[in-house]
Amino acid sequence: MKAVTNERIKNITLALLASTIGLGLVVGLLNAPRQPGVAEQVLSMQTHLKLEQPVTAVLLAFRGYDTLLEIAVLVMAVIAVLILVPPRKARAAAPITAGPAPSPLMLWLLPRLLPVLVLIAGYLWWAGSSRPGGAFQAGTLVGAAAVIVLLSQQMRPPRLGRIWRAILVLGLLCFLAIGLLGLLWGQAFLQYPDSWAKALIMLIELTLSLSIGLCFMLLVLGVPPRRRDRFPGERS
Amino acid sequence: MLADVLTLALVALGCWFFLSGTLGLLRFPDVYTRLHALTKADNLGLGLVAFGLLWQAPDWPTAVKLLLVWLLGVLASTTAAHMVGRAALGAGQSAWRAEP
Amino acid sequence: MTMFLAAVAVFLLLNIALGLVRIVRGPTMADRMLAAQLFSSTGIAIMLVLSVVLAEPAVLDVALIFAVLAVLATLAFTRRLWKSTGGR
Amino acid sequence: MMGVFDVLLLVVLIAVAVGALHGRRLFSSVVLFIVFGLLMALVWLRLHAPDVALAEAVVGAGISGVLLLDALGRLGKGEDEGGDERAD
Amino acid sequence: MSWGGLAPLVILLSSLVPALLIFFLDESRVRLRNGLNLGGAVLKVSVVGVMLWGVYRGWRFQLSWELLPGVSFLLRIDSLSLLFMTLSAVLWLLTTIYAIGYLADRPHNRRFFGFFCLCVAATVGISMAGNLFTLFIFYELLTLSTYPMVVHRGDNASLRAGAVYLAYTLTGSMAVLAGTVWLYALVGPVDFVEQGGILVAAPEQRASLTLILALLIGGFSVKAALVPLHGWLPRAMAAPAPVSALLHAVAVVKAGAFGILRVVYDLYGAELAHQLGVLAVLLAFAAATIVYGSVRALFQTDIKRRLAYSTVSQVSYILLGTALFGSVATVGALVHLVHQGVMKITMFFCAGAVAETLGVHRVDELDGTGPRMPWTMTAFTIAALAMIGLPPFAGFISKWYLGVGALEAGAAWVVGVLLLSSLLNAAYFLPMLYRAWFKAPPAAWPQEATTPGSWEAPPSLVLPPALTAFFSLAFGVLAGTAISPLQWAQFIAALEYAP
Amino acid sequence: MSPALLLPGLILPLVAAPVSFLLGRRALPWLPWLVALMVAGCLCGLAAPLLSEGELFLHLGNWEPPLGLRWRFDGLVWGMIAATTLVCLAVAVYADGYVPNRGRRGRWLGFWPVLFFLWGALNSLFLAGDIFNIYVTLELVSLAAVALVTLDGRPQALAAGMRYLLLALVGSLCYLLGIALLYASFGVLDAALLAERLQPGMTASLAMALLGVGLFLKTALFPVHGWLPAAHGEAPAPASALLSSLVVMGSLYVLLRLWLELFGAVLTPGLRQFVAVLGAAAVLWGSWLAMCQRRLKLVVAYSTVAQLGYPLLMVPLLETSGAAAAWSGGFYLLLSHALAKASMFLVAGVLLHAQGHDRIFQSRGFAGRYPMSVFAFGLAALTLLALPPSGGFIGKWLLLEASFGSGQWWWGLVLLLGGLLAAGYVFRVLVPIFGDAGHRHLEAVPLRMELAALSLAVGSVVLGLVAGAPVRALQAVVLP
Repeated sequence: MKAVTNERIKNITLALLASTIGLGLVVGLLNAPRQPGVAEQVLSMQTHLKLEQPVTAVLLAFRGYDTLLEIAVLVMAVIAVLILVPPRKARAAAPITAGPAPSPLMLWLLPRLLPVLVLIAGYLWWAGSSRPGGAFQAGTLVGAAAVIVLLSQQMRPPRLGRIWRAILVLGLLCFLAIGLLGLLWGQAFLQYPDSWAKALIMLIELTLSLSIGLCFMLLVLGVPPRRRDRFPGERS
Repeated sequence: MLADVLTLALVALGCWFFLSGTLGLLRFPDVYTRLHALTKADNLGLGLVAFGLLWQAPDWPTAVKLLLVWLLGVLASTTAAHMVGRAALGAGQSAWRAEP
Repeated sequence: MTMFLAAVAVFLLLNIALGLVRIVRGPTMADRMLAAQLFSSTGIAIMLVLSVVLAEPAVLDVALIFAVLAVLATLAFTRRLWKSTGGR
Repeated sequence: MMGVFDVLLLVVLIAVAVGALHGRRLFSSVVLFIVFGLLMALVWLRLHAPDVALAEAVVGAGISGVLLLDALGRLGKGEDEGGDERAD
Repeated sequence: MSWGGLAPLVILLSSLVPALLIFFLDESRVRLRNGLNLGGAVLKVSVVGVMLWGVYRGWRFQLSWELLPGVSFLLRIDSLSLLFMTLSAVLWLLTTIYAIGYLADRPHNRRFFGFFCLCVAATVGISMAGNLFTLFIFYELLTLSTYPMVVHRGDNASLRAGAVYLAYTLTGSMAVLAGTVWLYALVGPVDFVEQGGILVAAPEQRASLTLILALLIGGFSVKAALVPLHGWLPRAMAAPAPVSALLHAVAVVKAGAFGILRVVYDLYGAELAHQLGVLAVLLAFAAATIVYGSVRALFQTDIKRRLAYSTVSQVSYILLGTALFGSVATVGALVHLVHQGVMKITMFFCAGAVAETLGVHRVDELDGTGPRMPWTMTAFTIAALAMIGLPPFAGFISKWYLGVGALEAGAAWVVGVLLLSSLLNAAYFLPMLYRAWFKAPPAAWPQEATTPGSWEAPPSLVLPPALTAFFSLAFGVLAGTAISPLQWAQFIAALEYAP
Repeated sequence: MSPALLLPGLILPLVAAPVSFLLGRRALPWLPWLVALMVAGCLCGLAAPLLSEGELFLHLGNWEPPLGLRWRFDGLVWGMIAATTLVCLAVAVYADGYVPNRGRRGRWLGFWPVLFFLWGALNSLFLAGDIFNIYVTLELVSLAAVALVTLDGRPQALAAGMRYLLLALVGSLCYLLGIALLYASFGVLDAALLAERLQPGMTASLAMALLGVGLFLKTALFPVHGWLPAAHGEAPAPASALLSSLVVMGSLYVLLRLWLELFGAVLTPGLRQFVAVLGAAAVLWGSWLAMCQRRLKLVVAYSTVAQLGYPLLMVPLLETSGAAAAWSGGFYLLLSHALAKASMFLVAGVLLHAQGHDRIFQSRGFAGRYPMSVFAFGLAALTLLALPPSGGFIGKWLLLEASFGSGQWWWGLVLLLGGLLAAGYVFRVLVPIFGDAGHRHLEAVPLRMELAALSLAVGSVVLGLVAGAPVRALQAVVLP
């Protein structure tokens, strides 16, 4: 009984706190002085890059380093999951085997749905340079496709061998490598040579899509089991 | 002009199907009947809306996309309905019968 | 025309609001999943309408993605959740 | 008319959010959360942010719903407390 | 770096390096350890000898290292440094010899001797410190390095004593630190120079300067065991005898007293310190401590505790001399710094030897120890007589100068305090001597360690007290000669009070 | 070639993280050394230009702010990165010898990628000149930190990690709201530009409060310190060392820099006193709690709570004549604390490794068997006690000087009292471990673990011995 009361008090306190912050934000924003943002500048500079889509220009060029770190966050999250859920536990917890036979309709649909999914993902990747879309959306779609396959086919996720691990970090490494190459070409870190800018950005986006897709797949499905209960890369 | 009339008519019809689907979902007594109301309604509803809007499409890629959306919607909805129904059956949920 | 389509969007949204009752009342998980399925279709329809109203082609991409992924939640539901609980 | 749409959208959005937070049944909350993703995508579209709407679509429809359903399955909880089969 | 800068470094390293080596040496390497220890001690004494000669010839020894903008680590040798440094270097050598004999075949010697060396490094560092900042650094090092020695035995009494010791000394250190930083913030970096480094005291700074002086003296008084800050000293008797010797005679209490000397004479200058009025308070406390310590000593039955309270009383003679404004009193204070060291260390050596050989710990067990251990008890007797202040021993010289200085400073009542204290000294030392020499020995000693045939403690326990007893006598008899501590003290006092 | 082009070398650990993930065990012996050497090389190369120019900037991708991001590099950043590098290298060397809960080696291999991510994220955090970029780096740091807490998978560790994750997320959210508010009002995210444009007022105050709450949470400053002891105490020792020295240092650095550089005008004298009161409360309360603990790791963790309070004391002093001393003193304390605290946690790990638990009153004889570790602990403790000749002493001296020099002597009292309390809990630990071992069995510990702990402790003392140049470099930073 007392615990319930405490819980309620806690809830009320939290609610009060949240509403205070919310109210404060409203008041703050109402009183906020307005100064022009950088939108105009973005629009004026992006033509330089031959990227018609301002969001992509911001994400991959102007604030590319932010994006790079976000990818690192994603990879870090997957590693955290690998640490948190050791493969043996994941296997025990994942109710993948057994169960009723899958619906024949689904079995008919999925092989036909997958190419569409991949096609749409590719479209989003390609669209990124000229209209809304880009690596993140495409990658997530790839991840979703993988999840669909694994769920419907009663498959376990692939063993996280060297190739899969390489794909997982491919986007990050590629981004870093291109960033550092910019340095070698006598320009700044993360700077793309003018004529190559679009191609390089597309390349980065492609690798990022793959990595993001794999990341999301792993985050959703937990950890793929390996032959032995070991962290990837360990040799005894 | 004809296009606009077509759009108006088809979309309005689509709306009607959506409404009936929703009402069916609310009013029908068990999973299987609701399934029936729902999928019929929203496949048709979505299809009619998509076809209605087809006449407003500025270029052919947009039109293709509209059709693709409808196609995928139908497939997804149908498969999902089948899966849910199968699962409900597999789980042994009894069907509703009219009271004698 | 825009006015009409906007009204259609409002109407469809009202449909969703109405359908929320089913999610609240259940009674089984399948019912709730069905309601979600309906919302997904309705939402896609709203997006199609909006793509014309807002004259923004990218809206169709969003609708496309919802359409292609609509099956995913149901799939997860039947493959992972329903089975593990025996439908209860 | 779009003003009505916006207001309605916000009302439904808040209702869904409150429902998801305060629902007694975990499963209803999950379903409401999926619906919330859909509505949120609509909000982004209305705010002329198709990029964010796209991201919301892929994450909301593709990832988070499956994630939550899967988690629920692993918890072994489906129709939790009070799920009456024949309520109506 | 010139040769002049190298010498202070060598002095410091001659105990720091052995300390570090000993820590990482295996416990069983007894001979190497002792060799390192003695080697360091001998090296230090010889370098000090060279320095004495050098300073006499007018060489300058200085080493400075800027640690912070405006704050330097400064080692500098002046006449006052040399006085304290010579004392600690010589007594360290003797204590080392004594400790090696005393602690042979006991556990944890590696740790003991390591910290022992560190402790001496800190002490010579204090003597060489050229400014308050440096003094504080070594003062803290001393606190830390003596703690493990106080708790060396590891029993509950030692641990409790250690906790009390830390609580007292760290609090004192914090007071010193506060005073130091405040002074730096107020007047900037000041080095120690004769007649005081703070040249001008603006009127609005006087209040702050008074408070700073009070903080500094208060902080240093903790180690100098001024009543009411003396509580740690009697408790610290739980430590082994060489540690007591070190605490009481060479390092800790002396460091406190030396700190006060430095602050009063070389930082503020006697005149400014006198004007600020802090010295009058110090004088009152010192006088009270002298009487209080003696009275408490009178009622102790344990030998070491009696000696401890005697230290409380005797160290305050130094503070008394410092608190009196006048060159004669200063001479008394300075010379007592040395005299008290040699006298008190003798007594602790002897007490330790008696306890070690015969198991005698209490005053009433001393009966007949004189004939049983004649060398030891002769040394003890000489030191006790010197403590009482009988001519021609060293103690008499100190008391004489203090008394004259008091009269010169116009504080005649201090002479009364001195006389009272001497009477009390006699009252608690003479019965011990009487018991030792004129009472019949008991049938069996409490815990006789040696074989019945041997008549004395081992040579390493006898030689050091014999030497220090000799010093106690010689410093009194030869006070007029050029090399006596008295001459040295007069030389320093002349510098401090030069017009 | 501009010297600023060496700056990207400082985030090489971000490259090493995926590489170590790919290579696994085979990378362990050489990768940390290689990365540390390269970072150190860049730091050396940057030292001379830094001394001559004072501040270096690098525009990432060659885009000028407000459009692009830029890095700022000054003496303070140099020091932070140097300390981070030292700690990370030592911990990497140490961790190779440290195997917790035998049989869980597989999970343990995840440590190295996390270490490199943390390392790179911190370096990036110190360099960042853009408040959103700081947010992203903070996220990476927090995520890595949570992974470190849960590394050995015990239920208590998982619970502590979950709590930490939630609070870190709340903190991030507050921070994000704060910068959203700032961006909405002033239209820039670059810290230097923002400092020019920012006008005191309702918005600025609210943003400051939000940033403050978020970073207080992440740093575990009083009164929101509750999560820290559990998280740092339950993590495996090398992880605790990273968490307690670097992770909290990172967010405290951001807090101080952002607050002081952006909101100098918003921070009224009364508010500044209030912040310092919180710092003082952290010092006193944290030290007191440290004195009440029975496990070594908890003692050390609570002492972190206490030590993090000191740098806050600089806030009111920056408005006085002692500004330079307070600034350099606070940050010097933070730097030396990082080295010392890491060393102490590493020693705690040696203790755990040797006897299987870290209850301090059942640790007799540890000193006899592991003198080098105990020596390291003692050296590191000097910084906590602020005794000479440690880096902590120098930092405290400077803060004391500022406090007495400016007439705000009460902060000086807090500093002194904090030192005394620290002596209380340090000696409470040291006394039992010097006791006699009896016939207790102690496991052998790889030498490299002891050496790693010792080298960090020596580092914290060296900071005290060669304080002149670093302090001058810190004071050369343009004061807010």
